[in-house]
Amino acid sequence: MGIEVMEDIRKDYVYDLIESGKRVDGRGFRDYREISVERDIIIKAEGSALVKLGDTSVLVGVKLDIGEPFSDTPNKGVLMTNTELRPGASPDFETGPPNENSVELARVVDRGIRGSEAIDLEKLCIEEGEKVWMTFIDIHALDNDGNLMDAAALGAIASLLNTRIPNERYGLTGEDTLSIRDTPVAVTMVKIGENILVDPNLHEENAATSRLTVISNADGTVSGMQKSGSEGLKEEEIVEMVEIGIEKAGEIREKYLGDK
Amino acid sequence: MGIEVMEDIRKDYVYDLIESGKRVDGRGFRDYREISVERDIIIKAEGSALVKLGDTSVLVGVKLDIGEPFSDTPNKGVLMTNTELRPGASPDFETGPPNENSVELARVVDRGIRGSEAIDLEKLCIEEGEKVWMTFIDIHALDNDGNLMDAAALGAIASLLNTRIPNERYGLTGEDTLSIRDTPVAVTMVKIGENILVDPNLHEENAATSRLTVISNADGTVSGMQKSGSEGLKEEEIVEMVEIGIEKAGEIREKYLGDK
Amino acid sequence: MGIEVMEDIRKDYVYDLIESGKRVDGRGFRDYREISVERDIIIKAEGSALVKLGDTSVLVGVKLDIGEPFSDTPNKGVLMTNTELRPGASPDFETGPPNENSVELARVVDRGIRGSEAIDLEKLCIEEGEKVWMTFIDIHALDNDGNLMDAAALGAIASLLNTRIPNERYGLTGEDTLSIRDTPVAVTMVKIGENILVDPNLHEENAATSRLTVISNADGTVSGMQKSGSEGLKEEEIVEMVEIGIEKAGEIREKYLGDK
Amino acid sequence: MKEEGIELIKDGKRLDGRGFEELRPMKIEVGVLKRADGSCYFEMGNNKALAAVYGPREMHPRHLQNAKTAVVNYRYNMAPFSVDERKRPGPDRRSVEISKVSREAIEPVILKEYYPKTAIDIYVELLQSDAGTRTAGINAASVALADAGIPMRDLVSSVAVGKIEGEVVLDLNAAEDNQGEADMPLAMVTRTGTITMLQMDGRLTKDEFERGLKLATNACREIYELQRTALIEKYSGSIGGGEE
Amino acid sequence: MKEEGIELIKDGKRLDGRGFEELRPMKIEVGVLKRADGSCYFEMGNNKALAAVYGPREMHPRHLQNAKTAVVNYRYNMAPFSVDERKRPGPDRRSVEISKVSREAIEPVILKEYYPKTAIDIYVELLQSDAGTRTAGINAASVALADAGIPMRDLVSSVAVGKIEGEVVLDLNAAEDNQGEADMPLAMVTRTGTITMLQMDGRLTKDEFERGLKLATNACREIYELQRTALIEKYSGSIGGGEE
Amino acid sequence: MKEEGIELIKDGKRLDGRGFEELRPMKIEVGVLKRADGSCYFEMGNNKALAAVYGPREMHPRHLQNAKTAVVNYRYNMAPFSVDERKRPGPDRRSVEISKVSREAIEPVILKEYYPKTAIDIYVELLQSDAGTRTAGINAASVALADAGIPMRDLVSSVAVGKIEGEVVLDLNAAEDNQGEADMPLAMVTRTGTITMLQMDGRLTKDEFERGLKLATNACREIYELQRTALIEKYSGSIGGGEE
Repeated sequence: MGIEVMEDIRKDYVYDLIESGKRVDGRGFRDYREISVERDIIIKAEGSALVKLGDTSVLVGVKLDIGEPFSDTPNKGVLMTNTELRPGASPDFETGPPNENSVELARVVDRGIRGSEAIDLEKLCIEEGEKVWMTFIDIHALDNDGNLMDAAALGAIASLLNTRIPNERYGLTGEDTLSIRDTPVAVTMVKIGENILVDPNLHEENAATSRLTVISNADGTVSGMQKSGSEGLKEEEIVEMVEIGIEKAGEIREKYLGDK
Repeated sequence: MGIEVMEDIRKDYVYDLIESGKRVDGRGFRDYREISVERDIIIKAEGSALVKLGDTSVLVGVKLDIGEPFSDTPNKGVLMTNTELRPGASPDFETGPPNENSVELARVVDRGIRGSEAIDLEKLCIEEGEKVWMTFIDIHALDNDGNLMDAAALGAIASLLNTRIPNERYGLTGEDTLSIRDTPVAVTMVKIGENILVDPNLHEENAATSRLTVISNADGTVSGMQKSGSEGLKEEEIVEMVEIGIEKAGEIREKYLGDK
Repeated sequence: MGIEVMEDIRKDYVYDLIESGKRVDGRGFRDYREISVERDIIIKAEGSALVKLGDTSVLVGVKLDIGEPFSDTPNKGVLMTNTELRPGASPDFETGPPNENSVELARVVDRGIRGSEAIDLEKLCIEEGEKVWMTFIDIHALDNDGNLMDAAALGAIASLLNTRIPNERYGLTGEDTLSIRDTPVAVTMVKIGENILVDPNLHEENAATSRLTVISNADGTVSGMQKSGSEGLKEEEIVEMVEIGIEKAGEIREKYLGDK
Repeated sequence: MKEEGIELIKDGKRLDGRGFEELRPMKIEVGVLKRADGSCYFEMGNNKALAAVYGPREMHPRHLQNAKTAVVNYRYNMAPFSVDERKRPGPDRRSVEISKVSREAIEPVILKEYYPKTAIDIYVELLQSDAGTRTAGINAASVALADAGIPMRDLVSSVAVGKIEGEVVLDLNAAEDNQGEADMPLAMVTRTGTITMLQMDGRLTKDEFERGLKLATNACREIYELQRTALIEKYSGSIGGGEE
Repeated sequence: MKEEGIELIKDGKRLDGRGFEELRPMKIEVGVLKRADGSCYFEMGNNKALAAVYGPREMHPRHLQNAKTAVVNYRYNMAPFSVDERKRPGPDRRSVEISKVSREAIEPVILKEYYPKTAIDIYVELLQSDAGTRTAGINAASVALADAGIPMRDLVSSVAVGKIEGEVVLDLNAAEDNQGEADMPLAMVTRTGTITMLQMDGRLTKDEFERGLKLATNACREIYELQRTALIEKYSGSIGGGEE
Repeated sequence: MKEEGIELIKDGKRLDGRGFEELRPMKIEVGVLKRADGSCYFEMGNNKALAAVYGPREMHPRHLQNAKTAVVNYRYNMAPFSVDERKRPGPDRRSVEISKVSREAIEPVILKEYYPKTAIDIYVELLQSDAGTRTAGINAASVALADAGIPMRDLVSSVAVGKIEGEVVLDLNAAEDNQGEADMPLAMVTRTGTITMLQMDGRLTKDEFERGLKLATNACREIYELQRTALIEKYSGSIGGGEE
């Protein structure tokens, strides 16, 4: 009860502030929080990145194993994306099997990478129909202060860019780096009142009733979208959000994925 | 509470009516509700049938896959029967893994088919010890107004009669139809008071304390039985029920499985 | 509520008695309850033993199957130890997947056997990298009156000593007995007040706040230890307990595993 | 997503003879189940979706109740025999996600505040699947909710657009989806033009996206009319029921 | 069901020397467990079944309580080492069904209305299995319930009949069951002649069925006497316990 | 446990240059997470452990509450990418056991009686693993509890000793653990000298065991000083926080 009342007061506060043109942490509506991307911090992983958006913190690790290809794509490696919303990262996360939010997060990140064809899966075939590289992208949420989606997607592509293929572990030879052909970047926006805000922090996420993630590529094409939340968006709002998404993705790509 | 009281009143009503020689829907004690069997309505399935007993509605689909035989029957195909009491079919069905009623339903249908040796499993062997056809009978309850058992069993044999072996999908040649050697038909009866009723509807199922399913074959032999419910049956009642079961099965077989 | 009060009274009673130098069942602090070990009572198992410590009763069965070795030990058989704290054995045991107590029990028994290298796993290799004997030790708790750990560990090694390799079942030839090189024996002690007691019965287990299991071998070396419980132990207490453990293990080994 | 395969477009027509902006044939039946409070059978090409609605009814377990509104549950499920290769029964990650976005597609029109502490349960069964199953399911669910008498602001209509051989086209079937370059399912509240579901995968330019958006919203209006008509027929039938 | 194999009948006798209408040797021990409220160890040929009963005790979770009667739970479980090929621990579909029919076999004799809102939990462990395990389990459970002092109308007794090489015979062992043509387990309340479990698979003519039914019900009466005797011995033992 | 492999000791030094009684380099950061009530990042060689503490907070489900004390939960989890071969997500038997002994290692110092009916939840994530992960986790958890302001009697410190090539040495790394002859993780409350966790596998003589015990308890005292220092720095930083 008391908790619910506090929740409502906080939502109202966030709402009123935004209506007056301000955000709780002083940012502009189109500004991200401070972003940091540290790569290769887990030596046991083939690739890894710790991404922070303000106080939100996500660790992504990429592991490669050898396995069998799917029967309908015998000459392609397999990509698997998995999210763990670890209970340490938020009082709202629980132990147990992945819930719908965690499944959605993994699948949206996965589709962004697949849609952009960022990984050349054919190069991950070792022996057609028999042996391929299984690429596991594991998204480990450490601290959730809002917008895990963008942090996860950025961590995924940043990890992939540095992933080494562990040929030696399996007695193989061959290229040691993944062939990455594009750099999909996710930009999430929420609508609060009539305002569109990028990179919502936790209070904004709670106050918003709808959210749109737009994943776009180096050439400005879109390779993933996902609306969520209990209210709808107008057609023209979506068009505007896609524009913002492409623009902000370009900025992030240049600054944090620039060494590619 | 209110619900329980209503439940009791309804049971009493059903009971009193039957004691006076009548059923809630006006049928005779030995009459089935209107039966309909529509076959081949799911083109994605190798065989299918939609069976209705009055308002009870069950969709059965048969799928064939290639798999390994069991090690003790290397020259036989594998038969698997599965039931899903989908939560849309009844307010009493819940989401989650199959409960005991759903497991029992699948296993009784399965035993009826196995006991009659309706499917020649040896004809489903592709390569001894290596590759056989896995035959999956999936029973999907759509609307439960009582006696899912008979609807499911009838749907299963009706589907099997029309099942095509998907040789082409797996690049094989061979016979395209299943070899069906018998047509087991299930007849379920309940005891209410001292009366035996066939094809109980939902209200009768709830009012009854014991139930017997008798599965019998074209030659009048029995290939499956299952008593359920929280009360027992007398020996002579069971003998009578087996007789009724064989007779009713003959009528159903002739009318709905006649084109075999 | 009432139950909790009774629990406290019982704990106090056990505690006071022990402080006065006595145990509820009249034993000395270093005495085991009556031990019985019946071997080969399950003909379907490759090896089996029913162990009783007073009213505590555990049935252990060993089964051998053929399977693949782990990729990092291609020339070794596989050992798996599993515990089922069956709900019939205690009002405190519940149905469902193994809980932490049951997992701990299995893993401690398993480590004792592994640490002592009691089984020569290399002799369980049939075809390097392809086929090995999988040895399953299944610990089935029948009646829990305390100290399941020692009963389980004793049952495990007693079963292994008589295990026959079922070569004929798989059309193989070869040695028919497991090669057992050592006989690890577990001795569990609890601390109540300042007293150390071996082989706690159920009341003592409940009254104790810490427990130590020491698994030792024929040569007096230690091959497993596990402290549990919500309180700690002093360094000198542990040293004393290890001494007691080794001594009691020797007595049990001689008396119950002597025919090896 | 892109795979070598057959030609999907020939002489400006699609494999099944449709134009680029043409929906597959649809069929709607209202109130097809006895036990459910509301139900709808919806065909969209070869998709066969069955929606059953229960509620408002008591919410279990209680600690999941919402003191202010009804809780809406949506369970999307594919029958094992609905696809070429048998689907293992039980929820998988795909159906968990589809259930979530479908619930969010429908929730905005339900007047949940009328029934605090209750549950409104929507069960959607895909009996046969041919791409676009989530949109067929949402169309069915929306009508089933109305059939159950749940107070709603409006119906929700849903369809996907996609891109095949460089063209933005409406309502992909499975052959098109397997070889297609992009897929974008969408749901809309027609009267207000509010979009309540939007997903996309594959690759689209901004222009293609905007074209697709227009195409889909127009098609939703078409579907909306069919949904309304089916409900009106059922409704008028039940009013005049005695005389039939 | 039918498999090529060894000859099961020779000179009118079965492989283990029994006649057609002969039960396997049985052994009953009552009250073998300390912790359980009632218990029974029951051997039927090579089947070794152990039943433990707890209750009437508080029912958890509460929402499963029945306001008018006790709830009876029955859990049938096979030990991993009870069969030739190790059984993976945990319930499978077979044990779920057997638990259900076994509970229904036992429930009719329990005076459940004496203990509303409580649970009576019956746990049956098959330590060794040789066909007919569910019947051995029911025989054990029935005695264990009596040992627990649960008020009962009567004991329940159980046995299977089957058909091997064309003959209807009593109480199949595993070799017979594997090659047999039919199997029909049954449970009965002897005093009233009420049959509380009946299952059948394989193939039987109506005549064979009736013959089997007669055979099984007669054998249940035999088993009933053994169960009674075992309980009486235990009971008289406990009355005279001080003097032993 | 013993495997053929590389030489682990050369000229009285271990592979990574350490002496027999030398700990790996450690790094402690306190209060690294925003959402958790207390947190600690702890490196021990190549182990990277992150502990988050929540509580005292309401205990769910209620029937697990303890009327007299707080309930302490401890969840040890390895990230899928923390090891050479990817670990499947979710708890396995190893992590269930480690969670139990780690909880018991920590529980004795928590003043649980201050917060009846509540839960204190400790989540330990192993982001990178190099043998001794449970000890790194306990060290992290202990500091995170203090950071959360949970009243404690003292900190708990933890380290393992092992035996390689016949020598009893401190704090094995993965290479040593894989080829080692014994491993003995231990946790201690330094001020009272109470040992709250002790496990052992492999094979040790009684003398080796006693030597290892001494080695480990001394090392715990070393770790304790590092833990204290890290907390004091954080605490003095927060007192002087305004002036920073």
